[in-house]
Amino acid sequence: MASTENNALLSVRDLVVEFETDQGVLRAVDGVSFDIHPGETLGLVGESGCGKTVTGLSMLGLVPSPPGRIASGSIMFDGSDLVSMDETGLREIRGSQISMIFQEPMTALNPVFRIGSQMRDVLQRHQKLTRRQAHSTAIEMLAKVGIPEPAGRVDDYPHQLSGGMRQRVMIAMALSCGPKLLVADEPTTALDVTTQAQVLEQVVRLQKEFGMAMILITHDLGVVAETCQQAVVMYCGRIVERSSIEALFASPRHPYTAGLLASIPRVTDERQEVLPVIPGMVPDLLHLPQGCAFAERCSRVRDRCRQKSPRLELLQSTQTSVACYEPNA
Amino acid sequence: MCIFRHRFAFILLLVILGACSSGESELPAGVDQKVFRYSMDSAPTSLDPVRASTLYANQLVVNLYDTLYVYKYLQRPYELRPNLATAMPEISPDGLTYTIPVKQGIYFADDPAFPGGKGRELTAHDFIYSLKRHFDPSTRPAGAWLWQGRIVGLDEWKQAGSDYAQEIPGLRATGSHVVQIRLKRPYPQLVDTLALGFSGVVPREAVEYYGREFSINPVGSGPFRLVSYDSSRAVLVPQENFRREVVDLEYEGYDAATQSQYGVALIDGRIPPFIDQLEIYFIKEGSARWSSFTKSNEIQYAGLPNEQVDRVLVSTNPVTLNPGYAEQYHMKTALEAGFVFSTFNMDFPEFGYNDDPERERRNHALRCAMIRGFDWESRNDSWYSGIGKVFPGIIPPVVPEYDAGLSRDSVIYDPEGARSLLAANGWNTATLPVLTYGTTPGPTSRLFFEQFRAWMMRIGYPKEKIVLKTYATFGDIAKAWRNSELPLISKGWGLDYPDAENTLQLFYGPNASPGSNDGNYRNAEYDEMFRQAGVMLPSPVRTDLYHRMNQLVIDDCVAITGLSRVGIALWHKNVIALPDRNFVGGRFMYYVDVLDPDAPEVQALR
Amino acid sequence: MSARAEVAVSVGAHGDSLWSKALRKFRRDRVGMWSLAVVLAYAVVALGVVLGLWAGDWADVSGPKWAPVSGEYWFGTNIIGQDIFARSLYSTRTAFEVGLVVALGATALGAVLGSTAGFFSGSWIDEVIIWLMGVLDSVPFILLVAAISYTLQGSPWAMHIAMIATFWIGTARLIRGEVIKLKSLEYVEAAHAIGVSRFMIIFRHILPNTFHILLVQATLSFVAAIKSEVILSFLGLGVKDGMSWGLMISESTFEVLAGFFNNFIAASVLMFGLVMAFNMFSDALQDALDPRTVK
Amino acid sequence: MEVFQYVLRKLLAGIPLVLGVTLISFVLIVYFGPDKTYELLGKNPTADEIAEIRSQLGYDQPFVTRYMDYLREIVTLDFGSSESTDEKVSSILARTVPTSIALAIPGFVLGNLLGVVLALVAAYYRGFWVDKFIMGFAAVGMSISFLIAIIGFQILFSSSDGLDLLPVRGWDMSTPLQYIRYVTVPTLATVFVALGYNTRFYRAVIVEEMTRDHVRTARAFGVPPVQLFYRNILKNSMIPIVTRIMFSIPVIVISGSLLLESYFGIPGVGKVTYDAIVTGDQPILKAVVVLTAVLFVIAQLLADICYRVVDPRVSLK
Repeated sequence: MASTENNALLSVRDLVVEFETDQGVLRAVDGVSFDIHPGETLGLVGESGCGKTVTGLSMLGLVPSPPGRIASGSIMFDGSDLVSMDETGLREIRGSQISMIFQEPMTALNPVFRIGSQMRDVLQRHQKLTRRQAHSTAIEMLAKVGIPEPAGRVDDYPHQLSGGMRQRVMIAMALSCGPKLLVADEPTTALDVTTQAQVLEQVVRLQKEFGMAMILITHDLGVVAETCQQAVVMYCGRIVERSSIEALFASPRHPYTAGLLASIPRVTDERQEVLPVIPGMVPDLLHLPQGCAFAERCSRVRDRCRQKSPRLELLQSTQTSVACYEPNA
Repeated sequence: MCIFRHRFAFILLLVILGACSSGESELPAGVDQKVFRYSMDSAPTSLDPVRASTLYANQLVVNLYDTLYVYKYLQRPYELRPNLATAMPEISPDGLTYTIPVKQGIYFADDPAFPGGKGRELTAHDFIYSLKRHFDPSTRPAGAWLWQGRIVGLDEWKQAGSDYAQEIPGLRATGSHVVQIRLKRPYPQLVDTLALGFSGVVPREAVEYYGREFSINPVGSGPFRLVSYDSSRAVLVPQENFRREVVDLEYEGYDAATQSQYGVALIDGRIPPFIDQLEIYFIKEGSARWSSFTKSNEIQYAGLPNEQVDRVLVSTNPVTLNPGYAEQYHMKTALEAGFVFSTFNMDFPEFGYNDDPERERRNHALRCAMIRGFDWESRNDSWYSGIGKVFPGIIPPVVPEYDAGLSRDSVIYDPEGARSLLAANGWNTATLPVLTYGTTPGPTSRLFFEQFRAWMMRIGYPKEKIVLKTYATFGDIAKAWRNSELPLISKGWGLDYPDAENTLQLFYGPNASPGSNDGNYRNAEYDEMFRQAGVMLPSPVRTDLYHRMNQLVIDDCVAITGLSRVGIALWHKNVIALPDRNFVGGRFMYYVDVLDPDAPEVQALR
Repeated sequence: MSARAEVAVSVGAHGDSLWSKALRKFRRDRVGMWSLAVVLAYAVVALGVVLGLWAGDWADVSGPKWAPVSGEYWFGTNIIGQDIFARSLYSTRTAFEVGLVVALGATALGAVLGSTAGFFSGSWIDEVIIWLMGVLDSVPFILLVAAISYTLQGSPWAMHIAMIATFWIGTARLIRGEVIKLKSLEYVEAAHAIGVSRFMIIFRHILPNTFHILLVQATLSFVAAIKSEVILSFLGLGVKDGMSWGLMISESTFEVLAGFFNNFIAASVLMFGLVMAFNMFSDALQDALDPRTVK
Repeated sequence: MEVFQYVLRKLLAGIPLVLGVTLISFVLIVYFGPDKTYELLGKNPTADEIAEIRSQLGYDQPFVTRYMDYLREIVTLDFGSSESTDEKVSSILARTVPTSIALAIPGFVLGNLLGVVLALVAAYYRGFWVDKFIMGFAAVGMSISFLIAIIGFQILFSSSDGLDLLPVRGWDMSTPLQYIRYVTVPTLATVFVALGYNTRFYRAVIVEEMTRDHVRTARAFGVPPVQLFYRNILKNSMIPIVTRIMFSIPVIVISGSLLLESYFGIPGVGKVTYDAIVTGDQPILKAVVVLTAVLFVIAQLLADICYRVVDPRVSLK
């Protein structure tokens, strides 16, 4: 993607996140760069353990420390670098400028406070509302995310709500201060299928209504296809492919992306074929091979793949960047 | 947050505040009060005279209650004098009838137990009531043995159900202030028993008013009354109704040669008690007592603990204080009225009497060998600073009948002699019988055992044949003694009165278990002599009988004996007193005066 | 945290049994290895006493009273002239005896009763065992020891039995919970289905899978036993015949204020060393056996 | 109403527990317990006197009668009188329990408060040297025997080989100053030893709560640390904390610190209990055991109610 930094809302450059373990330093995110423009939706795709959640947490300075730390790189948001920003500054931004919603609706809310109290808390802190104002805003927000009888529900404890309802509360809370960017980490994974669709729809609708940018972290390419404009595919902490949705689905360049796409079942197919899977295992992050991390599983592996890792480069005459010596045509 | 927790904390706080304010009322400030802070190594259990069986209980009881007779404060050897009685008893020529006139105008302390709260006058009937209580099982008496089978009608009174309304022919008031005691046979020690705490005179009203708790609510006619009492200390103040009697130093037996250094002459002609408050602290650990004592504002009296001897004394023979300490404290060495010893249980066929005469003879050799193998000097050095008095036999040095010329063979450590004696009588590691050694828990008693075992190992006893048996409580080991369950009984005996009869009875056949003859020693010759001596007044003939009995016990190798401990008592220079733990006992506190440490009188004593 | 979970998954990718993994983890734990070495050193001392290699003369009283530290008496002597060094070594044996007996007894009892309760959870058997745990928990520990010591008439095992009678409860609670979790697992249900007896299910199929808990609990009981011994011996409820650090410390209570520290220092330093090493060892063991930690 | 019913139900459910405790304590302490007879006897008793005392003590009664007497004592809360001093057990407890509480409170409060503070610091700096230092200190505290700590502090503060500042032993609450003088050394020993356990415990609880998802959520919404601690960590950790505190209360109130009190000669309920153990004073032992069990039931109840207050997910069923 051509970097037009002047109008990017968030611009991540060469982000490296490391974790200290007894067995050595582990690189969970290695040289990740991408941009998001206002109102845009970016899908962050990969298998579990590929570093997508850590990348998402880095946007809010929430990488658990110790053992983790942002080793290098920058995250420019609205003209300031979140990496070098102090905790107080970050707190001002969290929840008001950038919000995040998490995968586990069952545990993500504080079980010992009423949801109204938790929502009011955010509003009072960031919007400087009075208690009463915050209360009515909270009810409004609950109504917006499609919670029936919001005035009654606001006094419930989290455990009194279903998973889907709780995730809606999370969304309501995340959007209540009108953030410019929403980081959604697998927001629907833990929900059952029908609820998944409803919640996802709600998120997309509200994103449009509020005009936010969104980073959608998911392992589900189907979800990406439905909601995102841009996609970033990660493997072992690195970006292997970055492109627009159309280009990604039409012609995946990286063999890993291609493999991922091939493993999505297509209902349109008349006969149910055996789905192709990517052979082999994800390597141990502590013992990454010298060259391309995907080399062992790649059908088109070459000698130099094993010697030096390919850099992410813009593929000529496309909008797609790919980290592969032998990208698909 | 949990509101209940707050509330609970609040209640706790209230309780604490309540406890704080209910603490001891301090003496009024500004007034120069004289307080004597005494210490003892254990707390008394009961303050009821009928249960004043311990030294500790006695120290308090004799201050709270009065007895007909007391021992003179300063006279040594100890000598009785009338106290509640106006004179020494009038004894009939046959020695069976004692007539004792009681002082008029003696009043019990004021107490709610009395109508109107005012203490009433003490009469002869109170004494009779008090003695009867020893024969009433419901009081759980501990001293009845002193009068059992002695007074006409008293045992029968108990048999008939201890009805206080019933008269006893041998224990009567022949007037409101005259007591008459009639004996079944002469009992020369009777007057001594009337000076014991057991004989303290109690008012019936208080016993009935307080019921069982009379034991902690003493009401007597003694010089002090109790203000507060728990397991850590007792606080007493002078009893308002106590008679005013002038101290006659000469009458009390003052000996300037040995006693002037303590300044007791200062109390001559004055009316005790001189102190405003008496505080008695019960501190078990010698070291804790000691460090409290060496702080100027805490306890003023303490015994010197064994482990401090090297620091405090320059020499132990004679006992001499370090000059720094001598400057600050009075010191007196005191031979205990008692001794420690171990007796074999003759009812154990492995060690004592045996149907097989040959085995009995060998057992005798075994006992004699063990006695020779017992290292009294080491025991003395380890535990009694080397100043205890080791003596042969069972007549301790404190009594007038003590025989200083007696052969010391039985207390001389002779492991070689013991080994050869064993070998000569066919004892070896295989034939030696297992010896169960009973103790109560505690480091000292266990170390006593380890010392004993090590000595026995030196004379050839195998380690595993000396077996330790620990009893959970003193009551449990006492039960084992009383029921003749242990082959060796180690104990200390405190004398009730200064007469060797009190220790000789420990080997008198009819006193066998469950009585005080724990060794179950039965020797017809001994028993006959004991009976003879029992009715005799002190005389050379009686002393001779005593000595012959003593020799029998030594010759029969019945007991490993003995050692009388010597305590080193220290008290602050400004405390004018002659403390005593024997027969005068706690009563000495009646005569204590506490002076300003800077007073010229005190300076003169330094 | 899911970031950690992710990391964990990628690190633990190599399939491995709990035990070999724990062993590997433990070997890498420097503190754990050092503490194990210290514990083993103590064990050697204890074993030497048992074999009669040293400290056989601890009961001898031939030394002078309260001799200071010297070439002859390395730690000095006590009031009756016993060699404190020999006594200290002998006490190591006692510590291991008390620790091992109590740890084995309490863990075994806890395992049996805990797994029984867990397996029959909800039934009266479970109720009875829970009741028993509640009852024993409600009696103050020292009173229970005293009571057992009364009943056993001064038996030298009274202390061990009393400790076992209280220490098993913690183990049993853990095992009960674990067994309730385990018994719903497939292989147990499968065993049920093919008619394996209940007894066999508990002891062959369920208990072995709680072994890592038992191991950690045993180390904790060991330490607790050694520490309790000191206090019980001071109160006169502990070791009867023989010698222990607790007895040495209780002896020292009347010496330290007079400035004789040998008993106190010898016993407390030796005891501290063993307990500290055992605590560290137990910690390292827990870390190594905890499937959640990735360290 | 719900709470009232719950309390009633819980108390009823506590009856088997208390009965169990009475049975165990009866069998162990009373029936096979120490024999007081021989301690009460004089120096030269006769068989008759022994029988009289045994009958006075009720030892000649059959098992069932004696057990029933015990149960009656519990129901009427009248445990009779001490067999040693003849003082009423109720007045002994009334006299000694406040002392024990006053002795235990400073150590208990400080031990827990400091434990929480250290645990927080350790948890906050988890993995850093501060954490390692604190946890190392905790391990030392845990490895030192209470008795050794007591003797050590006594030497340090009270002996002439140490600072010689405070009394060696004893107890006095007549003035706050006296109280502080006497309570300091026992408190220091308690805190030193308890701190190790408390810090470890609270650190584990706090770390557990700190790594919960809702804490991350709260941070993602910009909640500042202090509020994070109160609203997300402390309140959620209250269940284990309340449990720990509640179950310490019976021990403080009734058994006191037997070791502290007997070592320092403090006339609290622990000392009384110890003396009762040593002398086999059954009425006191019976009362102490039962009251501890009853307090445990009550503590359990209070803890449950506190859980309800702290955590809306808990229901009183």
